[in-house]
Amino acid sequence: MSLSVHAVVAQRHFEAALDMDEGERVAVLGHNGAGKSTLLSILAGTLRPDSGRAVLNDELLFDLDAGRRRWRPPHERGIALLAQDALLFPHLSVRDNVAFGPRVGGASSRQAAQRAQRWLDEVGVAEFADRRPHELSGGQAQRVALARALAAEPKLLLLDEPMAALDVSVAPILRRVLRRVLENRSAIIVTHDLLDAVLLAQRIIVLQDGRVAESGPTEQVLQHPKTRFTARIAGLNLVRGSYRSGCVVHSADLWIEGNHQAAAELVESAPAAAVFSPSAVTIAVEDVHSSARNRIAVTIAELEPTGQMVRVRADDHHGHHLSADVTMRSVAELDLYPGRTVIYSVKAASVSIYPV
Amino acid sequence: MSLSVHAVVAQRHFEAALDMDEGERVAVLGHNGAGKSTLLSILAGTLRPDSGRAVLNDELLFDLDAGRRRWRPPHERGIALLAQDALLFPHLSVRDNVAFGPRVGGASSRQAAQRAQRWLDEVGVAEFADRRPHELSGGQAQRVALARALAAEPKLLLLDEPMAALDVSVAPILRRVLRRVLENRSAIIVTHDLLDAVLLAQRIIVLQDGRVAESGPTEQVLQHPKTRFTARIAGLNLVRGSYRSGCVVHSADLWIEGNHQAAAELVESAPAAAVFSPSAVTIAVEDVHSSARNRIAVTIAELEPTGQMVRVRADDHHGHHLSADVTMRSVAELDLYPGRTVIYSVKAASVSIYPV
Amino acid sequence: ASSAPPRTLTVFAAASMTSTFKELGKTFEQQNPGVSVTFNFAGSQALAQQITNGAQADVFASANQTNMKTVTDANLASGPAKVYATNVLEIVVPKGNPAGIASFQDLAKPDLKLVICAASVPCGAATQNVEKATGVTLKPVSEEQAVTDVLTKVRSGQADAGLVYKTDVISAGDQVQGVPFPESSKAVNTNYIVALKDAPQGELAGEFVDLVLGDAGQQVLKKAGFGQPATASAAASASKSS
Amino acid sequence: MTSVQPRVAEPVVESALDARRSHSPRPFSGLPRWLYVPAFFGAVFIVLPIVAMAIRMDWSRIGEVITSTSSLDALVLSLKTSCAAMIVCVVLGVPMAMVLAREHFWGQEVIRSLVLLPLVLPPVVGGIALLYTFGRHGLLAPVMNLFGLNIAFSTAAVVLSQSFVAMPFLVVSLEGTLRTVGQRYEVVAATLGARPSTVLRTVTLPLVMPGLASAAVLSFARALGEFGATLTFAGSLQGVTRTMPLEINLQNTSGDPDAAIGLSLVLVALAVIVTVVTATISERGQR
Amino acid sequence: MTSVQPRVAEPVVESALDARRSHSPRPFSGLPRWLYVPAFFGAVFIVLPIVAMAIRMDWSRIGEVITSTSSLDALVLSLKTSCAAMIVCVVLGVPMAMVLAREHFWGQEVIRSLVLLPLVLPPVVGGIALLYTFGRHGLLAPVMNLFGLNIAFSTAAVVLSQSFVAMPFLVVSLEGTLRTVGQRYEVVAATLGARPSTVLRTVTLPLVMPGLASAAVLSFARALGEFGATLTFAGSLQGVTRTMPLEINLQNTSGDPDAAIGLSLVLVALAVIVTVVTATISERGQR
Ligand SMILES: Nc1ncnc2c1ncn2[C@@H]1O[C@H](COP(=O)(O)OP(=O)(O)OP(=O)(O)O)[C@@H](O)[C@H]1O
Ligand SMILES: Nc1ncnc2c1ncn2[C@@H]1O[C@H](COP(=O)(O)OP(=O)(O)OP(=O)(O)O)[C@@H](O)[C@H]1O
Ligand code: MOO
Ligand SMILES: [Mg+2]
Ligand SMILES: [Mg+2]
Repeated sequence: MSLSVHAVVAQRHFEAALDMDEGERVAVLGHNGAGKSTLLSILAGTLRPDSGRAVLNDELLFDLDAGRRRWRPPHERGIALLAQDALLFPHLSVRDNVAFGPRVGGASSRQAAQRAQRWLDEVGVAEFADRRPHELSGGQAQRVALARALAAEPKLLLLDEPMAALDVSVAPILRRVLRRVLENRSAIIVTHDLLDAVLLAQRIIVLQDGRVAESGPTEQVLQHPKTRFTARIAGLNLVRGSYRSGCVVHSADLWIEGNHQAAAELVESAPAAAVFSPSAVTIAVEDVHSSARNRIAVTIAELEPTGQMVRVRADDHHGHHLSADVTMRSVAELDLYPGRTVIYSVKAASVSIYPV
Repeated sequence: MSLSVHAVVAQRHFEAALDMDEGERVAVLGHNGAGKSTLLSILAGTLRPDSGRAVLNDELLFDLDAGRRRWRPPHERGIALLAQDALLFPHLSVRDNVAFGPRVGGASSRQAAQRAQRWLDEVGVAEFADRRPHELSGGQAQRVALARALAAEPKLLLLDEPMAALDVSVAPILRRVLRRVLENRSAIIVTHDLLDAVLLAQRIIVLQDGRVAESGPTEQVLQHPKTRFTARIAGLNLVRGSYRSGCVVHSADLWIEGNHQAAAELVESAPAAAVFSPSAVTIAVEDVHSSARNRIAVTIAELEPTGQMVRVRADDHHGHHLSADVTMRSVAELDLYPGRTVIYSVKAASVSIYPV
Repeated sequence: ASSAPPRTLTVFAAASMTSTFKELGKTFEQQNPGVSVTFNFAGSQALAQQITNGAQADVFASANQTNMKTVTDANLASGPAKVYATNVLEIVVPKGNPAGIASFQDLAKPDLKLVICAASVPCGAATQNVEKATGVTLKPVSEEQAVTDVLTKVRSGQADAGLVYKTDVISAGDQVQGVPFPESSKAVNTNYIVALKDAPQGELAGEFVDLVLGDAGQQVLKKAGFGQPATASAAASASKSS
Repeated sequence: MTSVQPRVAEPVVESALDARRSHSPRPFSGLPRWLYVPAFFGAVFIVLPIVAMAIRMDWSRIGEVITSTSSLDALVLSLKTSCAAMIVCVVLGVPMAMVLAREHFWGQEVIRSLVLLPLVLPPVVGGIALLYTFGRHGLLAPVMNLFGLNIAFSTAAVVLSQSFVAMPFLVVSLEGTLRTVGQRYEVVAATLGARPSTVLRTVTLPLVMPGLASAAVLSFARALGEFGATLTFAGSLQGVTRTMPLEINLQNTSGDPDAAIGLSLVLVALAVIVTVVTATISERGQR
Repeated sequence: MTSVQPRVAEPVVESALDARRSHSPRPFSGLPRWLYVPAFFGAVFIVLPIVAMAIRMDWSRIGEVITSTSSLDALVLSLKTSCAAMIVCVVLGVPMAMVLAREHFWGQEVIRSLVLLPLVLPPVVGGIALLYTFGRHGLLAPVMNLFGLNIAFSTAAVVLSQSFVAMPFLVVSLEGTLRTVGQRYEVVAATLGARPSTVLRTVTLPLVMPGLASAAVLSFARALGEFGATLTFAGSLQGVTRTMPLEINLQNTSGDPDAAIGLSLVLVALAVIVTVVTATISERGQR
């Protein structure tokens, strides 16, 4: 186990624990005020909890349990924090911002500049190296901030809603960069966006009123949400497999065609996952030819009314629980009942494919 | 014509004009920094443009053209502004906040309290009347701010991303309240969310670099976007008709079943509209029975490749241009070409219905 | 005991008159029931400036002629000013005389922390006169703006010696010691008093001036170390250590 | 610091301030620890002289010193005039602070510097300047004579002197508060139909009240300590113009340093109490 | 205001400031117009005395007054000591401001009030207090004698006096800047691995530099104007301890008010220039 933390901040009604493996990425979801930023502050060392203990890679971060008062200050933790605002140092050039971590880590100014250059290349903003932060757009600034955090070579990277302040049109670029650079890196990502959680993290924890309401592998939490909050934001369908020319192939009789933003990232035969929303699933009782490229035979497990709609949970006989949202009328007209085998059809346009 | 404004703010590269009718609701879309808030500030009177002229209901707001310097201060304009932050006066109770407008408008304190009560009821936060603003959640505060703005009985209501700061789970409630209270009221709504534009406004203007890049009735702008920005955010399909038990009926052979949040708002036989995204449309060459409740026969007008996907634009013979996004492969396999007649099928779960 | 309305006599007097005039003020109040005397003690120059700028005062007692002239020249006096006392310089040293000062010449000792008045204020002018008369050049560490500042620095032990008026040494009591020197007679300072023209209490002002010039006043002044107006030089030579 | 039990490999750093545990979570301060050394010496440099004065005081005489007629007269006069000066500062200074904080006009920086001048001017010079303005032969003398006003060397002159030196304190401090609070609430109030005067009364003033209170107290405290300008412009007449600082100076130079120290300590105590109380109140108000 | 042509029904209000057109769009100020009346009188109250002094000046003598040996000595001494005092204030005051702005400790309000005391203490009292601390028989005399230090009547005493009264200006003003700038950049730097000293040097100080510069200038200006404490603690010897304010007071009390006014105006000009220049620079720096 690589990170283990529990902490109490009485004044903010915060009392949560988290364990996480080396190289693992955890998404933290929760309402406003649930304590997401508080958790990150505690880990970064910018907030000192009333009690608790945290260990990162066998190094004690703090131990405030039972009257002990051991405390490692933020700069000795190797934990970098990227927040909603890029917070680039306004008095330094973009390059010097990124070189900051290496410099204070003891690198020579040449080494630091080289490392800065590498990370600027990595996140795709090398051309702005000589600019001042105020000359960057929000998305560019956020990518520079990411390069700066990575250049410090943190053992753990904390991301606090890194895309919340960005334009709808800019967020996807950063998401793609994040996907690439977070690979095999320990990171905690606070987000309001379930897609980020699915795309960027292997595990999800849901905070509610300062407590961990739910925690587990992304798929499990999304498919078996225990709390109402998770249930409302969750409900995405997820199929893992290997990538083959535009499809995620799980087995000979389960392959899902989809749609991916940057084809370059997907490598033939490499592991990949397909995600789609229950409302994108059309249920048919017989297999027909249509532009809906994915047709999956499933057995209905459960019908759950959700307001106007009914959520149909079904088993695809390959270990997936796939949901579909349909109207009451459809349930009646198609005569859907648990145990019946039907065809889920999903348009490729509604499926996101990404490497895992 | 009820509002007519043109204004230039050289320093911000802003130069835009807008006309709007009494009781009309206009949505303003645009990138960060496009000048949306600048436009609202000019109308509210909190920013004085370098030149320009504005008239609201035959009353001159300002006339700074050709050396004239006529200027009506904010408090004499009857234009209220609701921003992203609720900005409730922290030293006043919720009730006194809402009573503020009536009070300064000359109402007695009893009258003002009554009007405050009415609007608090209207937006559904009457139970918090005696609280202090800091005791409210974001969504509650925003509703109180709305009540406060409405209680001032403005001739024109300006909304600057009223839902941007809200939790995903709270925004729909406010959206519903807004839909109800904005009815027959002149309002300008700045938003990043196309759904808000469609649900709340009859007209859209798109600002780009301080200039009006596009303007017109919502449907027209969405279906024939002239700029790339509009094209990317637009592309929603829209069918108007009258409401009949869960469907929008356009004519005997075009009716669309959908899904609406608050059934109470929809009245049998009243005008309604159905909105759905092109990616929710499945194309079939023959009509089949499935849970996709809406099947519309259309004639393909145009095939436009958009990256990986192809946007199929088609004519439904009832005056609608309906789009569908499908993969290249589907186009090939189904043999789609302009002039061919196909079936668009859309799940009711993917269609939003709302009164117009 | 008097049925007359209470009256207030305002006296502007040089700072060096603080203790004597306070005593005379009490005497005056006893002699004139219903009258209270208030004082504005400050440097004569400041007082003269205040009077010419419109301060409401009945009596002005200046520590030198120059400042009295400022007031009389401005035509603010009710008549000619009169000399009511003279004053001579004396060396002042902290209690115990740690630097062992015995004569004016001792003030030129190296490393001695000596404070005197700046040449442009009256006591400084007097100091310069003595320097000229004795041929001793003083090397002060500070040239203060007022005689009281000199006294304060000596009393607090910051300075080893200072030059102040004899009366200041006496009024400072046992916190300091005086070292008289014969050359002080070379620089006698004359104090003038006058009732002011626009005095709100013109009648009382004259009576107060009379009190100061009269026997009772002169008695108090003499006790404080001032010289008598008529016999100024005699008073100077008669000064004794306190 | 004694019961540290190393349970994992690496050593951990212990903060210098660890001994104290507070209930609310301690936020990041991030100050290098050596910084406390000059900070400590700085505090000592300021506080020690006041302590030294207290030590030097002959405390057995404190009662007598404080209750003598001249001391009491001076104390009462000081309190009265400082209150009056505070009111003058509020009446004239609040509008100035608002204009400086909210308006943008050419030469604003120069005006602000001029308004700040009394802060850096030797008070004696301030007194001379006031004399040349409001004195018998001053610039405004013709106007003032018309109304039969003669304020030099009256209690009014004390109030003017104190207001002159204390004004910048109020303006600077309130301008800061106004800028911090910002205009957003004022904008909202205006768009709700409130006239500027109404906005001022119902929104701006209530919002800046804590800041205004502490700015007013600061100006009161500065007025309480005013010496040079008062001496020059108002003179030193017991009960009329001789405020505490003048009384202290008089006692000090006329041979009763103990009395001077005693009164100084009274002044120090007054200033500390007033500022601490206001700071506490305004801090609480901001929560 | 003359060419208003009513084109629509209702009358429109014309702002008092309309005559001036600036290039950048005018933001909302929302001040009631009557507010300009007290603000104007406030500004007049502060500025008029300085104007009066300038009017009263016999300008034909200005050259002679300024270039006399004693004036030049005083000017040079004032500039030297004020610079030194500014450095002392920066060295001790910056750490104090940081601790007050960034730390949260019990009794902080009291410490802050104490540090602010010289702001409100009559400078003469400050001088007395310094005397009792650093004087020949002061609290620290035993320590100082040990090192052979004797600062009474020396230029060092002037610097101490000036530092004492100027320190709070630096601390208060810099603390405000530090709070405004906030800790967010410092936190980021720390999480990137920067030690507190490094954060201070590479992040905090560069960020607050404009504020620090103007705080330093403020303390310089206050030191320049220091009178009472210097007089009491350091004495008054031409070229050694007689700074400009002492020279001005001496000229004034020894019958050459013209010279006093001339020198006062030099001081005023110095203070205005220095503060305006710094304000302009720091404003530009913030853009
Ligand atoms: N500086 C602070 N002082 C006191 N309480 C705070 C502070 N910051 C946050 N809180 C409180 O702590 C709780 C958790 O806040 P936190 O910022 O961790 O929430 P969050 O989950 O990050 O919310 P968001 O989605 O709005 O960022 C909230 O109740 C909040 O009001
Ligand atoms: N106070 C200001 N001073 C100078 N320029 C400003 C100011 N506020 C905004 N601008 C500039 O004016 C332009 C328009 O800004 P505006 O705030 O109107 O954009 P917006 O469309 O509301 O953006 P957003 O979606 O981020 O709210 C931008 O280039 C912005 O940088
Ligand atoms: O500097 Mo002053 O003249 O003692 O108030
Ligand atoms: Mg947060
Ligand atoms: Mg905006």
